[in-house]
Amino acid sequence: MKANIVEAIQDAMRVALARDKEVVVLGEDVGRNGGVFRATDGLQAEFGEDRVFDTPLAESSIVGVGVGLAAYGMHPICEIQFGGFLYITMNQIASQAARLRMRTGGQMRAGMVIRAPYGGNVRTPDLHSDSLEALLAHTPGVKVVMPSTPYNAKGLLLAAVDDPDPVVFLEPMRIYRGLRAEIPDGHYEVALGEARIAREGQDVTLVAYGAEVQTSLEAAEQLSAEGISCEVVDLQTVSPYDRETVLASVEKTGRAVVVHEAVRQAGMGAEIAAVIQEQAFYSLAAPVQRVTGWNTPFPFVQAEHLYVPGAAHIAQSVRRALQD
Amino acid sequence: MKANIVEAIQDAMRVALARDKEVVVLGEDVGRNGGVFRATDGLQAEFGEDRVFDTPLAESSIVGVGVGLAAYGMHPICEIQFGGFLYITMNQIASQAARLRMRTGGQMRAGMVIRAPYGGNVRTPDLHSDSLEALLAHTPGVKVVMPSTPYNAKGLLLAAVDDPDPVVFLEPMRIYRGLRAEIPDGHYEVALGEARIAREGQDVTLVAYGAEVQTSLEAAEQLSAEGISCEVVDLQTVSPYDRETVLASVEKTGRAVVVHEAVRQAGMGAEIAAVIQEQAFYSLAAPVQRVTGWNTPFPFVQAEHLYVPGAAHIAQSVRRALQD
Amino acid sequence: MPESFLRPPKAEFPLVRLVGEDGTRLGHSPTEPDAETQTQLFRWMVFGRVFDQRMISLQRQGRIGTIGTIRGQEASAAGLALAMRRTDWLVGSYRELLAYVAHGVAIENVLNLYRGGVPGPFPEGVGAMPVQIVIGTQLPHAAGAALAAKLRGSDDVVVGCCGDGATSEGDFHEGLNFAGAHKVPAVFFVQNNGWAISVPRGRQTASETIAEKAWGYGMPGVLVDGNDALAVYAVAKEAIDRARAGEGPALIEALTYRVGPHTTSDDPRRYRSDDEVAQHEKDDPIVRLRLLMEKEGAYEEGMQERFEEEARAAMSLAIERAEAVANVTPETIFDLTWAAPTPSVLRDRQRTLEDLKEIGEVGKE
Amino acid sequence: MPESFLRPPKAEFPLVRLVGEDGTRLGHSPTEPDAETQTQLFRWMVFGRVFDQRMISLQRQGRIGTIGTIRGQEASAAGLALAMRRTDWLVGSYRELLAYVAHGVAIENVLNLYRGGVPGPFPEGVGAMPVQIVIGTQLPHAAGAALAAKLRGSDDVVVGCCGDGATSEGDFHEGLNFAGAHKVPAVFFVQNNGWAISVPRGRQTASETIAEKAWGYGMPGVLVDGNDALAVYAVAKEAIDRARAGEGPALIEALTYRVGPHTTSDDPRRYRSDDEVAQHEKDDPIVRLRLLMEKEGAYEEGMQERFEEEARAAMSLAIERAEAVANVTPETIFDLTWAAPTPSVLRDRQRTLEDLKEIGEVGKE
Ligand SMILES: Cc1ncc(C[n+]2csc(CCOP(=O)(O)OP(=O)(O)O)c2C)c(N)n1
Ligand SMILES: Cc1ncc(C[n+]2csc(CCOP(=O)(O)OP(=O)(O)O)c2C)c(N)n1
Ligand SMILES: [Mg+2]
Ligand SMILES: [Mg+2]
Repeated sequence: MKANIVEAIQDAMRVALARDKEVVVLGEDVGRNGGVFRATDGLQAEFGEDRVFDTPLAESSIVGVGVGLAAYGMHPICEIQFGGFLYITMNQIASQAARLRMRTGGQMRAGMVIRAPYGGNVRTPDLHSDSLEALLAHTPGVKVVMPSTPYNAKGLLLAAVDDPDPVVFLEPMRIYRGLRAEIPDGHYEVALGEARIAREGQDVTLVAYGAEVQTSLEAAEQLSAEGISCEVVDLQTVSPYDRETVLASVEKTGRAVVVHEAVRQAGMGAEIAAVIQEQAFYSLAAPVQRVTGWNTPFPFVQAEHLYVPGAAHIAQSVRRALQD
Repeated sequence: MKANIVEAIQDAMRVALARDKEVVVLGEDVGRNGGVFRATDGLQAEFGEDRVFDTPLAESSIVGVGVGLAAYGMHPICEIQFGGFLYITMNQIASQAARLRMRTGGQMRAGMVIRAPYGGNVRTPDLHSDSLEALLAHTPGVKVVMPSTPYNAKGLLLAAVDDPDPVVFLEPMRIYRGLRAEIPDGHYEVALGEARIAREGQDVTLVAYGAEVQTSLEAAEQLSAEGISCEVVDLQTVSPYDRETVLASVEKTGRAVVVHEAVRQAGMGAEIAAVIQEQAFYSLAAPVQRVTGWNTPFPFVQAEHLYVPGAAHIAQSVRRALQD
Repeated sequence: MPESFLRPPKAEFPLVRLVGEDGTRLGHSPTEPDAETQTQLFRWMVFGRVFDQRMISLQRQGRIGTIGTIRGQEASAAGLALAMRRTDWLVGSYRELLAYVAHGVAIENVLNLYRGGVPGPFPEGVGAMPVQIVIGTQLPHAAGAALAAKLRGSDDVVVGCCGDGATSEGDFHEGLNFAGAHKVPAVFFVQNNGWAISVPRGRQTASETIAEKAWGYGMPGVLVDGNDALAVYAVAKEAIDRARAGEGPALIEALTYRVGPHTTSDDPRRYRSDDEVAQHEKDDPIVRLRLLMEKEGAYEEGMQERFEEEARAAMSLAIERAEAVANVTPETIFDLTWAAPTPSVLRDRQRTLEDLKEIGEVGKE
Repeated sequence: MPESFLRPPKAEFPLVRLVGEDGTRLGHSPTEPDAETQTQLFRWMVFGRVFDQRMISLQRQGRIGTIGTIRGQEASAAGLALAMRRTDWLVGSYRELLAYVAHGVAIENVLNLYRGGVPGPFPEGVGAMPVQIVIGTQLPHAAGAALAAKLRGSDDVVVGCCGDGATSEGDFHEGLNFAGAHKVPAVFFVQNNGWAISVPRGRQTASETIAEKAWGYGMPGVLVDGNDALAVYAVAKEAIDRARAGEGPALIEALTYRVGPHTTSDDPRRYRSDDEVAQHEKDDPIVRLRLLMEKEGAYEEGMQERFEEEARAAMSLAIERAEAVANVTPETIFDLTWAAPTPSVLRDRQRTLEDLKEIGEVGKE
């Protein structure tokens, strides 16, 4: 079937609900309304109110109830309406979901998926555009997955639902509908923890995830006209991420640029740069560059196009990496 | 006067309460009980229940009420009983305190201090030992200060109270009482945003903050017996931190080891390593090493002494940095 | 021993009304608006209707972002705002835009916000916190600001507003519980408009009314007809006066209905019937007040048209002014992040701006 | 019109009691414990007293970490636990250790936890979630587990426990509100022991009782004498049976008193008078039940001593077993972090372990 990312996600949930009766979908407006982005459209009608249901407007309990459901053996898919509201759920995610297994000596697990759209350049109100993956990447015990295409969106979500660990699944709002591609019908999985090479290249490695993979590919295309060959690594799983694929690429190219739209300081770009210089120091011909949001909160809409890395921002850093 | 860290903090609050009537102290058990670590001991008796008061057991509102107090022009010092509970307050800190100024175009500010003890090796229960500074360092708009001695504890806290921005002040529980030193009476400030050289050295730069500054000094002392000369940089303010002092030291020594007890992935060590390799790449003789907690949640007490970096962990990485 | 130990809920909250749906006077109250205030109530409600239409059409034209609609809720907003003193603090959300403007916040301020820019400053002397987008989060702020007023010996009252859905959030609980425990001069005002986007009030909480949640915080509650501007004003006035007198907080549930979509991005037909909406549309709070005023001889010929005209003019002027400036640059964002930037911050700012300049994106919009 | 629109709180919750402080029978109930259960209640309460003393002395000897005390609260814990079925889920905190053990969790499990190690697994068939340390956080879990039981068609009931202080947390609100809105088979059991560390109940919330908070969630509430084991059992039984029958959740406030310090690190003299404590010490729930049993001929000579002996033996055995193993290694921590580690995780684990081995710290304690 042909699908955009949000349709691929919807299809993944449909498949998951159909193949495993322990899967339930819960969140604000996920029922009758089908989610504010229509990600759960039609699911309640198809699977009933016991499988797909609205919760009260209370994010901490959306995750907390999910932990209880999971502890009892079900596999909830919780929707948080916008990624910025994950702040409210940090305690339930970090102190509870991520540690239930530890706390019970392995007897229980909080196998659950927490879905949320994230990211800017969509002209949304306050706190609707934040990218909070680094907070979660600093929270071992919870996996963080960020798809970039319809194919991996569906396959990663199905893998997340099958995973016994809690997974935060951050969906690139900006390209929810932009990309349309052929995806397999029915069940398939894209393994968690594995990066993919989204484009092969020789001169520099671009490491990205989520919507910025597409932006990086754009930049790579532009740069190829200048004779610069970029390899684009799509992490897919942001935590725990596939260090080996990143390192192998950098060992080949000798240069790296990490791209994300989250705040720069203590973001994933820092982590990846730190690991590259630690483990591929002698392969590096130039310092690892970071192309990221600024060290400011996500800005007012009038400035967001400057904050969220575009192809021009990325190309600038690639050229810089090549100058050194 | 002679004081340990917790007494220095108490003295700072006493001075702050005395010199500015807009300062109030609030939190769980801060009144009659004087705080579970006695940090507020005697303050309610001295300044009255209007200035120093207990709140209901509800951390989100401790910060949220603080935001309201600050918006109205007061300067609250909020206590969160243990650093791990900052998870509960992430939304009020990150989406509210850190952005009040932005959201009002500069008309209002959330000038407030949020104090919390942090850190391990104190045999505390679940979630009492976590170091969450990286989450806050990824949250521009809020400053993060972590003292390491009685002198800077008092001076930094007084500077934090005078600062118009919200400041999270994380206190090193492990050395609350261990270190005793002479501190000035009355009011003085240690400027926010400035690192200090805790020990001068030539061969390698150790970057640390909070309790790990003391551990780093211990390691430096041990290593000096082996003829290795370590410079120890104490960040004091973890966000926004003093990059210039860190870079100047690394440019001198050519090698760096960053130390913290928080989780490694996407921690401050990553940020500092990323900046060093970005901005001092050609001065670096070896990759920047990180000595940190593991990529696991803070462990059960039986393993915490292995998780929290000790002098031996640090010395190991220093030797490694020198081998390269 | 009783047959059962468990005491089922039985708090009864009658609906307070002063005016019936057909404009009939049902009662009087010492706190009801005087004649001049009644006219102002009508005027602001009319303004609200015009404001709503205008904002929706600005959104359709792409001149502002997604906007919540307020049609049907004008009496709640105006009744509340006019019961407040200018220095009292309004701490509300996107659904209280009419209350913000009626309380004294400039229309441009609101427009700037929805244009994705820096909201202008609140006029001198107008008590308010910024329009909150994160549901429920403002209620602890309201408790805190009220505590500050009390500690400073001011007699300002703080009004914390939210919707029915917001009552489910932890911060609703923590804000009200703090306010009760510290007996602060706050009034909590819930516009129960029947829906939280697509979730009906009945599925949000099992309590029969929202008003009765007050008791769990040791404060009085009241359920008022939110389409009856006189009743909303009277009830809000009583609660505010009481808080001002140091008698502590109260919770008001204003029962109203959101006639329009949740926001301009919402399609309410997905979750509710046209019939339900039509039913509620009949009870237009503006019509209700006008009918009363007509019956009581307080309505002057052409009043509504005059107020509409005035509202349109005010909106046009504000739009013109707001659109004359795109007020955000990257510098703004850096400068609003920190009140006291450190040297590292300033270097970081400079580098980022230089990078932006290099790729020629500064100023481009 | 009434003189005031505001309706002040007036929910009245009589204190449910079956036995007076002097052991006098005050009433009967169809849900009260039968003779055998009454003996078991007494036995577990005696166990609780021994457990408490033993844990405190282990802590003093440095053999376990900081521990909360339960003296004075034995009737609440035992009454609740015995009213539950083994497969019902207990979702509680550090103050419910006696309830956990009485419900079927092994003493070693609890000891391991306080020894800073991995708690052992819950025995097969015992419904429970781990002892929660983060106040209030377990209540949404209780709502979720109860929803799972309902969705799966099991007739298990989930009991979510917390203290009076915990009722202020946002998660208390969200957990109970969810449970009410989704009518799940959950019972919420609040041990109101008068204090949240140093904060008295009266400063925690302005509501007169905690029981009445139930109404805000559309569920019944009940206030029971938490030192009356028979009453606690009877009330809990009714609420649990009702939830099991599909009639939805309820909230129980058990009014008791923490006679000892909050934990072994606490010095209660800083915040409350010896007089207050002495007053409450007089109402010993173990004595109360024993007096009743003596009056009603249910007490057998030497029973208490026998139960004490048995409790001491059980504690000694458990301590011996627990202390035979220091069950945490760094490997444990890595292996418990992820159920499905990725290759990067495994490499990371290996490197960290090698680093530790190099400095010779593995296994050293
Ligand atoms: C914390 C948070 N969660 C979710 C949202 C998305 N959201 C915006 S409005 C809304 C419904 C609010 O309902 P209600 O409180 O009844 O207010 P109303 O919009 O009806 O006035 C939701 C879920 C949000 N803005 N903040
Ligand atoms: C979220 C959180 N905040 C604070 C604490 C520290 N703390 C532990 S027990 C306690 C008081 C709890 O009081 P209450 O709920 O009445 O239970 P009790 O201890 O009296 O049984 C506090 C503040 C904690 N463990 N978790
Ligand atoms: Mg609503
Ligand atoms: Mg208590």
